[in-house]
Amino acid sequence: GSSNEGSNESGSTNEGSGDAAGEYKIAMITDSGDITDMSFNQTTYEASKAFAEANNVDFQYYKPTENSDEARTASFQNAVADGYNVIVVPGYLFAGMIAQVANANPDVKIIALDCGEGDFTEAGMTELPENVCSFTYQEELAGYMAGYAAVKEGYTKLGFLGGMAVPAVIRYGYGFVQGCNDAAVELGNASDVQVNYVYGGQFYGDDAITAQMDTWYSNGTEVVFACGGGIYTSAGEAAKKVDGKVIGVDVDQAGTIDGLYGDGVCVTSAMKGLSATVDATLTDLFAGNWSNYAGKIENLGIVSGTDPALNYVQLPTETWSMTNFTVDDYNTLVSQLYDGTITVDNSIDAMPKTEITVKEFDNIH
Amino acid sequence: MAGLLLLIQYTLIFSAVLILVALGGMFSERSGIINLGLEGIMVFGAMAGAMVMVLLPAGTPKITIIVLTLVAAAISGMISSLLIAVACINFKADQTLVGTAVNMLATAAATVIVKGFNTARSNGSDFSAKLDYIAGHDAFMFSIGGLQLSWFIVVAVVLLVAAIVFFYKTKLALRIRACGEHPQAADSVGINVYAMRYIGVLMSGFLGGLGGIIYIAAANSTWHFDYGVAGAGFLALAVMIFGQWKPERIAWSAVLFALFRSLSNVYMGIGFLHALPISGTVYNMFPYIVSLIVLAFTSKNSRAPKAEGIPYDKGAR
Amino acid sequence: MEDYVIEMLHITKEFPGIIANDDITLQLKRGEIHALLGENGAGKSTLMSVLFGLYTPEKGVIKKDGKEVKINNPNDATDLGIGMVHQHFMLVDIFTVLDNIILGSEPSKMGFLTKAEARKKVMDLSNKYNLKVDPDALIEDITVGMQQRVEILKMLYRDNDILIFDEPTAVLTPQEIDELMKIMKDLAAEGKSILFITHKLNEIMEVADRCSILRKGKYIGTVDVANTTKEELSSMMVGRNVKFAVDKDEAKPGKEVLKVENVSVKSKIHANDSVHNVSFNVRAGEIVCIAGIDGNGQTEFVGALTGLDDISSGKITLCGEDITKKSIRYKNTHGMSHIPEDRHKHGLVLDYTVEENMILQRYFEPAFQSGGIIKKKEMRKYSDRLTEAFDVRSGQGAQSIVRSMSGGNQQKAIVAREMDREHELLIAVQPTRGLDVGAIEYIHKEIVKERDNGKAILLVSLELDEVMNLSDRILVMYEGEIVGEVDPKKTTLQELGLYMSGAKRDNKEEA
Amino acid sequence: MIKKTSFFKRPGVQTLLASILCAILGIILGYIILLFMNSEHAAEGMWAILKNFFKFSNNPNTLMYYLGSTLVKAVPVILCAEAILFAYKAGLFNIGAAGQYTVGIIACLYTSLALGWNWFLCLLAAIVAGAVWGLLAGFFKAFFNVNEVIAGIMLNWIGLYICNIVIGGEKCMNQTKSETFDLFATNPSALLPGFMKEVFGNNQYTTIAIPITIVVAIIILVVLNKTTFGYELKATGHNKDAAKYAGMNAKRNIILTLVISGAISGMAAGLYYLTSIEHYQISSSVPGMGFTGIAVAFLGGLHPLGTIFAGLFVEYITLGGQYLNTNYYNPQVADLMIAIIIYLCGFVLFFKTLINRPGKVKVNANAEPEKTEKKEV
Ligand SMILES: Nc1ncnc2c1ncn2[C@@H]1O[C@H](COP(=O)(O)OP(=O)(O)OP(=O)(O)O)[C@@H](O)[C@H]1O
Ligand SMILES: Nc1ncnc2c1ncn2[C@@H]1O[C@H](COP(=O)(O)OP(=O)(O)OP(=O)(O)O)[C@@H](O)[C@H]1O
Ligand SMILES: [Mg+2]
Ligand SMILES: [Mg+2]
Repeated sequence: GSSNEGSNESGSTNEGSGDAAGEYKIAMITDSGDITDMSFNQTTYEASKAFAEANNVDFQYYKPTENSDEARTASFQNAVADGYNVIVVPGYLFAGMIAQVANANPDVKIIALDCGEGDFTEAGMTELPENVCSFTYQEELAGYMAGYAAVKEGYTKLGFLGGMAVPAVIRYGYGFVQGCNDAAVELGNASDVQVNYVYGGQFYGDDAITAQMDTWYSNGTEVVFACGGGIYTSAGEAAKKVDGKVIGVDVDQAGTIDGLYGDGVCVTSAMKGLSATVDATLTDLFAGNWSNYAGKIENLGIVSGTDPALNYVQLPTETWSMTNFTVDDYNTLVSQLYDGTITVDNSIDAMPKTEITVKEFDNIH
Repeated sequence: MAGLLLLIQYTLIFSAVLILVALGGMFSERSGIINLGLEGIMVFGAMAGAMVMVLLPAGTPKITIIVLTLVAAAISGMISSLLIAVACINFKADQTLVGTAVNMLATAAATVIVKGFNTARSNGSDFSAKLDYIAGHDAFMFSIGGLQLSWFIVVAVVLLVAAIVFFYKTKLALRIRACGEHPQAADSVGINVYAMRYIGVLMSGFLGGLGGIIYIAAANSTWHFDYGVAGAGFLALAVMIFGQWKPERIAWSAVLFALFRSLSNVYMGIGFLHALPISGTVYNMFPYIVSLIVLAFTSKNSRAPKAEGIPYDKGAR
Repeated sequence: MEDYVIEMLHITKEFPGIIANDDITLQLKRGEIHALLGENGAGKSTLMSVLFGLYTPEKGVIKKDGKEVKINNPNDATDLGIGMVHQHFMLVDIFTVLDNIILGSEPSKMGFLTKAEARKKVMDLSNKYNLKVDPDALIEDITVGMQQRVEILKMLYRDNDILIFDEPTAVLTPQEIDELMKIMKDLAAEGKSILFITHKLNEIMEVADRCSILRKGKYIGTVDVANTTKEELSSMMVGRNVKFAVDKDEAKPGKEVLKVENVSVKSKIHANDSVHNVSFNVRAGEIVCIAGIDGNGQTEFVGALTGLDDISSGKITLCGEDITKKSIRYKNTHGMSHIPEDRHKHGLVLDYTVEENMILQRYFEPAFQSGGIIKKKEMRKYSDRLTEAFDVRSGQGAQSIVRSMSGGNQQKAIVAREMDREHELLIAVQPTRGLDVGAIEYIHKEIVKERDNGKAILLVSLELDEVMNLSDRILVMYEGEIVGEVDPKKTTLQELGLYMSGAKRDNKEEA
Repeated sequence: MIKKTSFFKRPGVQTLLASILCAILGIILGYIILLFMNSEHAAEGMWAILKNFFKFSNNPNTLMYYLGSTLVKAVPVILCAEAILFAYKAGLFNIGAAGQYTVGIIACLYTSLALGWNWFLCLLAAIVAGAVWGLLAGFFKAFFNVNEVIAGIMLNWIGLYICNIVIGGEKCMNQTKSETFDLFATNPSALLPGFMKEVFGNNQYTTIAIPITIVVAIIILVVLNKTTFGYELKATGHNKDAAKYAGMNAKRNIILTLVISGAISGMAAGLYYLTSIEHYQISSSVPGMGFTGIAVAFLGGLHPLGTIFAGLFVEYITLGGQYLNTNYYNPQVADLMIAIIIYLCGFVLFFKTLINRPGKVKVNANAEPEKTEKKEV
């Protein structure tokens, strides 16, 4: 397919022109999930929508009929036919779609989140065209910080409950394991620390996952890193019955989780700055600075060793609840990660080697 | 030990669900209507029950929450079962088709309705197909020793006893059963076959709706309605056949099935089971394999209600 | 003015495309047994269904005790004291006798059944009218005769005094028929009024006071049975004279066609054999009949013979060839034709057309297919030829769906098919069950013609008239064994009855 | 044959009219739902769904591309419906089509991804797998008298769990993406040969699956109506005992019917997944294809060719949902509409009698109740 409907409207626009807001229309396409997945679809949706409203431009999201490149491409064509010329797409799944449509629609800007170089290469694209940019995150760092903090706080029986085993989730998970390990080694209690590790196979909780969490908590697990969309509900429910703890993901989930399962259930959250990225990129685009991004893949992680709030991966300091591991300790950790004193492996092929015990379970679904 | 307690706890919960839904299926089939739409009825019941729990203001007394939730689920189940009753009884539609259609309809409708419900409630900020009802969920919980129980289980037991008494001792049940076996005979002694079949289907709606709310609320405090009830209705159907369309046997079969189902979820917490090289998926498969094999040995003399599946036509002989 | 309990005046009931009852008037006197006679499809059942509230007539009125009444459903009928024993029993198989009797009028307190009082009432009735039943037996476990007693008790339990019997004797054994006749007389003597549908003129002659005749939906007339003859009744019914005795010459038996040696069949219900050690033969050009009371192993024996059921031991030889272990298909194509006992269950695919049913065992023959494709033209031609030859009547000829045909015509279609097929042996089981005299006469004639053409015929029948009239040799089956062989010309009904009831048996083997 | 009956009295025409009526009613109900949700934009929304890919009408290439995609996606639904229809004609309700479809997925994906076979063998594997699953149901039915609906439901779930285990393994599934590998990258030889790609705007997914589906439908039509085999199957379907009496091998026919039905369902999976248009993901519910197939078969008037159109229609509406403006409606409304249409399929028979008014249908004229064919669950 080589349709290019939107070009009629955006054809005359070039990036430098001043008042761009009137000529851009923003659309977002969801990946396999819905815009209510409490994960990257939802964050992307909310960020894009907020930006569009603030700038008074048209916005709409598109939901592909299936989880396939073909359907995502169809949604793209559909959006373009509706006149949208800025398309925000969250998730590595979109690499295939971008490979199919980017070159044929040079006037449509595509902002991809979570699509890494590997994803593009796999989709047969060695170089990104000018109208595409992509951002990936060093989730492993966020996971690392959470794991490190939890073990330093004094937890020895931990758990990781991933959603589906997709790259971002795996990075969080392996980072978490590495963080736990490093902290335990530092504390000298590596032989006591144990991490249960499982993927739920879906991005929402249900009774089977809750049951699994029940067995964990009842067998001594103290805190579970619930990493994937709405899957925290299963961890939260099980935690609540035995006064267990939960670690949130992506955004500061303290409010949500504590609100549902009781104060203090949420220990911390491994955050990544998805919505900041969307907002910043769109702002730059509207300001005529697309060239900063054109054709680039940015791997976002720690950009400041001194002010953690500027980083794209972080723990929330505003709702800090840990006592043994303080905000100061956190700041130190960040600076060590920044300056390279601590390195975190970002590969997702195999479980990192550790001194602590990592017990892997079969996927629940 | 903890694992064993969990096993008991989950077995009880699933048994409660399966008993109620399978009993529902039983009454419907005993009246002559095959009800493959149990899955859909469960979704509708669950949706209404969950909505009530969401809507009740904080501080509502537990007993009020419990009663209203159950009533809503039961009524919603009954209303949705009318979809089956009208099509199959009045319009003589193919019962297998209608049941399947109701299942599809339920998930699609629940998604759209819950989305609408959330959107309206949140003034457009939340349009998910998910409901959180943790306060409601808590209202049902109580524990004895280390065992967490819920009023749902009590309700299921009470209804089971009631169903057994009803089934064997009442005039109405005798009439319903006659309609599932030989509607012409029932008609010839002045029994209104349509009415009996309506009652049978409505009872399946009542019990299926309750089963639905128990399914989602006994072990969860959040539910995503776009995912339906993941085959629980079909499992109940298997339980019903396994139980030979008799309430007391259905109860035993339900416990058996629930045990396997729970094993698939908590076997990792039970040392020796976890040591076995069997994955959760295999435990999931177990009830289906077992029932297939048991059916193979029992079906030769299995007695499904004779007239089930056949629309009743007064004129025909 | 006569004392009529029920008057059906100028009743007209239409079904799409047919007037089943056309201006029919029927008056029932108090305490009489009133027979209703007519060919298949004459409208008898319809008329009774109108009286019982199952159908609403387009025209006409019904009066009870001289007062006009509206009967819209069986409840109304019950309230008026009208009860009906249906042609096909209306009993729930898996219920007990007691549950069946009380169904619809259950005694109860607050919805809960109170069976004790019901049981007492039923047992009282059972004793009073000598209707022996076991109240706790399941319907599926009891004999047809007892089921009928249950049906009668159902009416009595509801205090009905107008009783309708729709073909009650079609499924009964001679002894049971006698018993029923006696019960009906007793009931009439009690003051109850009875409407009695039957195709058997003997029965009318025996019990009925008056008889109304219908033909093709129209009322022909009512006669006092005392002043009439079977011949008169039958000519009123079909519009011509009917012969009751079958015209046939002496049999000229030829070579042995069927030989059965020591055949036994295991019972599906109990431990004993349902057929035990049966041996006999049938030769070309003779009609051998297996007589006996229903349930003595005839069905099982025929099942084993034709291959529908398993045989446990013994040997069956057809035209010199051992066919014991052969498939049904093999038997079908090697000289065996079979008019089955149950035409709906085995004989026909009711949703197929006439032509499709005509080739049921032959569709694979080169005459009807080539390369797996059915030759529709050949099929049509063949069907047209058979329906013409055997006078099978149906709405749309070869293309009529068999389900829509009358029982008689369905049976004729089967007879046509089985007789036309290449065969040496014809097994005819209850070939005239439920048919009117015209149809019976016709089928009997065809069977005799078969014999005269040198075919071997094995007839299995419960009707003693048929047995005596048609067969050249009679074998009596009792509890799965052949207990005697008699010559119909030298025996009496009484002797046959003794054999059938097990009171008498030949000791061939021992001798 | 001389035409005896008027055009509107012919059963085929009546079935067609009934199906169309059912579809139209579904669309009207869908419209009412849209009105409920957002009355202002309802007409626009309905129009978007109906207009569908004709939205691209000023770009014929794209238009044809999405026509092609719709055809590709309709293939499995149509074939599942054909499978169900075939069994239905033989008196068997193959609700197990969903499971047969699932094992078809296992076979074609395992052979293509793990074993690297070519498309023909992979397709064959899918067909065989579906057939085996059908055989199991048939076996239980024929030898143990287990109702095929129940056996089917059990086998559906067993198939699903096996699929999750086998296809979820490392050989087929990209463990870091939780979906199966792409055939274009891993094993292009397993991709079905293309079919008129140029006509369909260079749609890389339009393959011989499309013509094969039509051929299968025609074969089913011929087999059922013209052959001795079809005659036998239908006879067995209508009356098992009469078929036995006639010397037909009832057990063999039951098994054969379900084997063929299963093979078609398995083929449906093969013809879909071997285009690589979609990748398999672990699922906790049985694929809906087999269930939609039931409805499509009924909507198609239980006619092999009618089923093709019904399948296209259902797929058309399903895909139409994505054209709704999400600012006013959520796209799931289309699913709801489809579900309603499917539900209405139950009324097709009634609509047919409605159209047929004066000449009432003859039901069970001579049959005693216990002799009527029936399905028990
Ligand atoms: N439910 C019905 N719908 C349509 N036509 C019917 C129906 N019942 C009966 N008929 C028609 O009415 C006519 C009379 O049928 P009815 O059953 O009263 O005959 P009958 O005298 O009882 O015959 P038989 O001796 O065979 O029992 C039949 O020819 C038939 O065509
Ligand atoms: N629903 C119906 N629609 C049309 N015709 C019917 C219907 N029910 C019965 N009939 C017709 O009524 C007539 C008599 O029916 P009935 O069942 O009494 O047949 P029968 O000859 O007595 O057969 P059997 O001896 O097997 O009972 C037949 O012609 C039959 O076709
Ligand atoms: Mg009659
Ligand atoms: Mg009759």
